[in-house]
Amino acid sequence: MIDDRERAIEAMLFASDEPLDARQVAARFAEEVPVAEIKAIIQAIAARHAGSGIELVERGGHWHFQTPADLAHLLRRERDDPRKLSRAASEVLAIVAYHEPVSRAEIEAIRGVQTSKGTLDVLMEAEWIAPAGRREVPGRPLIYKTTDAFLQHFGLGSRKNLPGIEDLRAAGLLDPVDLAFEEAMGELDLVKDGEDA
Amino acid sequence: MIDDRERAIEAMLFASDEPLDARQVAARFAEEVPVAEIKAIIQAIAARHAGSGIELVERGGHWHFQTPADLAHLLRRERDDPRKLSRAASEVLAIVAYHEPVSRAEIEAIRGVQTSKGTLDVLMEAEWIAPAGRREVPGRPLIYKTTDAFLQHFGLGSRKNLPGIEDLRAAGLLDPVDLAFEEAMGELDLVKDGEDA
Amino acid sequence: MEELPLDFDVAPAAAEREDALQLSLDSWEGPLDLLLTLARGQKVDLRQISILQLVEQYLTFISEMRAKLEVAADYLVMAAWLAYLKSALLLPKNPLEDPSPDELALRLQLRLQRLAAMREAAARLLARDRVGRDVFLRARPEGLHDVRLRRWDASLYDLLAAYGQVKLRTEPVVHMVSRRPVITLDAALHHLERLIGIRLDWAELADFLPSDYDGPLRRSAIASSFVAALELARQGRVDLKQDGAFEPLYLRAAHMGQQGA
Repeated sequence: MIDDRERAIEAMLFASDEPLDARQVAARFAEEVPVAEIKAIIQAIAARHAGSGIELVERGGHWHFQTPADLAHLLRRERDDPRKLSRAASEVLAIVAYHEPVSRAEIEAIRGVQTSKGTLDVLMEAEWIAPAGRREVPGRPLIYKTTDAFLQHFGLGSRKNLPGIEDLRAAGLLDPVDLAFEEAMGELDLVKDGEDA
Repeated sequence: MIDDRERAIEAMLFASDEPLDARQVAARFAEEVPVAEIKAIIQAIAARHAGSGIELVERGGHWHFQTPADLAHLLRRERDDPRKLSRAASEVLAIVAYHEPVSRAEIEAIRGVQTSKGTLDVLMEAEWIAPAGRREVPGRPLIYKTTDAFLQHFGLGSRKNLPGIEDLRAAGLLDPVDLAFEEAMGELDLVKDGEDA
Repeated sequence: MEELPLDFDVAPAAAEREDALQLSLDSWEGPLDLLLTLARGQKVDLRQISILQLVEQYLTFISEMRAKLEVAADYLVMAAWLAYLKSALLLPKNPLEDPSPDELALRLQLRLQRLAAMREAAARLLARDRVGRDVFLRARPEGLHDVRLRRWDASLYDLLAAYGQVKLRTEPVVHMVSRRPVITLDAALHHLERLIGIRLDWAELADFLPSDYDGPLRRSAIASSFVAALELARQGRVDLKQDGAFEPLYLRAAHMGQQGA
């Protein structure tokens, strides 16, 4: 059987919107209660809850209830939310990978278009790129490099395994879209000739 | 020694900012836990806290921790009660609770007075009543019922715990006047017959 | 059912306050509420209430109020109805009257009972241990959180294709125009001049072209030869003739006499 004073103190600590010290608890009682007694009761309450899903903890002489840190994962449910990397982000990532370490201005020079800060943020959030110090030029811009997580995700043992430019050309990845367009138009001309004949 | 699952459930109920039912608790576990097992554990936690300064209570199938009512005098602070209800609002709330689901016209029939729009609004804003579809009669009036938040606020385990609801039902005082009238006339006839005999 | 105490934590019920009756109608939630308050004044169970006495009380009260202030229409409607009920209750019973005054009185009584029941229920409800007044929750719970973890997805192919596009977009552009089989204007001029000397009569332009030209080469040859023919005509070295638009174009060597002009 828990005595009334202990129940009362437990309820006070539970309902309070901020941690309470023994003096504050004592002040809530109509009758005079020695602070030492309050402290002893608080200790008893803490001991009673030890090992349960509720903890009474002291922070600088103030006490409050909380849930144990080891159960935090149950209170914070994480859900995967997979998203396709945007075209712009893919380009920036590729540039960092091929040219690292590289500053944002250099990335923009290579891409030929402005690169929003958000794009770099996304890649850093994905932990595929990371800042790698500053370039010792005027303005000391931040430079970026790829991470081990990047190599892991893309199944690359090391950056050396990135295909070279000639490999990309051979794979058709350097075929300009324009050329393909002209070829298609050429075929169209032949068809017209056939019709004329 | 409290087992891990019990600790986890206790922490969830303690940390949650709204009452949880067994299904919600089960959903937070990575592994499959039968709802029946969760319920049994919750009961065990509630029993463990019984008589302390913190109580685990059930309200409409949802559980939450709160302080015992007998300690109110120690916890109540000089705050104005924001939930002060007008007489009209408290009557409408009682009518919805004891007669639910009930339309506005039915509420007005009992009170003998029009219900101002604001009265229902106040109760809906407090989240104590909510629309519960439409009555399938001409005009298809909206009908209202009470919510879990209502049960929680008024400390009711379920609608069955509404004070005096069984007595009122037994006395026919929750029946519409027309029905009660038919019955009363029937009884009156019997009495008359008896007198005649 | 036992009578429950009126115990509102809301606007005080007018029931116990006889002086309130002298003040205003604002104290009541409509005529039925006023009737119920008056009925409580009889201090008996609503089931034993004297409807006739209640009617008298209501009519007296309303007439007193009317002397002082305007009384809302619904109170007057109730007063009129109760006046009718009163006279019906006092007159000798007419068995053919339907509904009978007793039935009307019973209905009124039933309505009052129901309203009283709800009023008492409201009072008991509000007197319960209420959250924030009698029982308290944790002021600052940690809360349960659902965190959406954004996981970015891209394949190596996406990466390499993106790099390929960057390289292409920014490489110095070198246009490699593929060579097409064409007959240049010079070639066509030379060819026509040569043939004009041989052919004396009108001949179709197409006949001047080598028969083995076909496809794009033939189209090119026609175009060049046409321009060449116009050039020779300008120089006065050939005559051109066409029977109509889109008809074959004929040409022949101009008269030698004009050549020197």
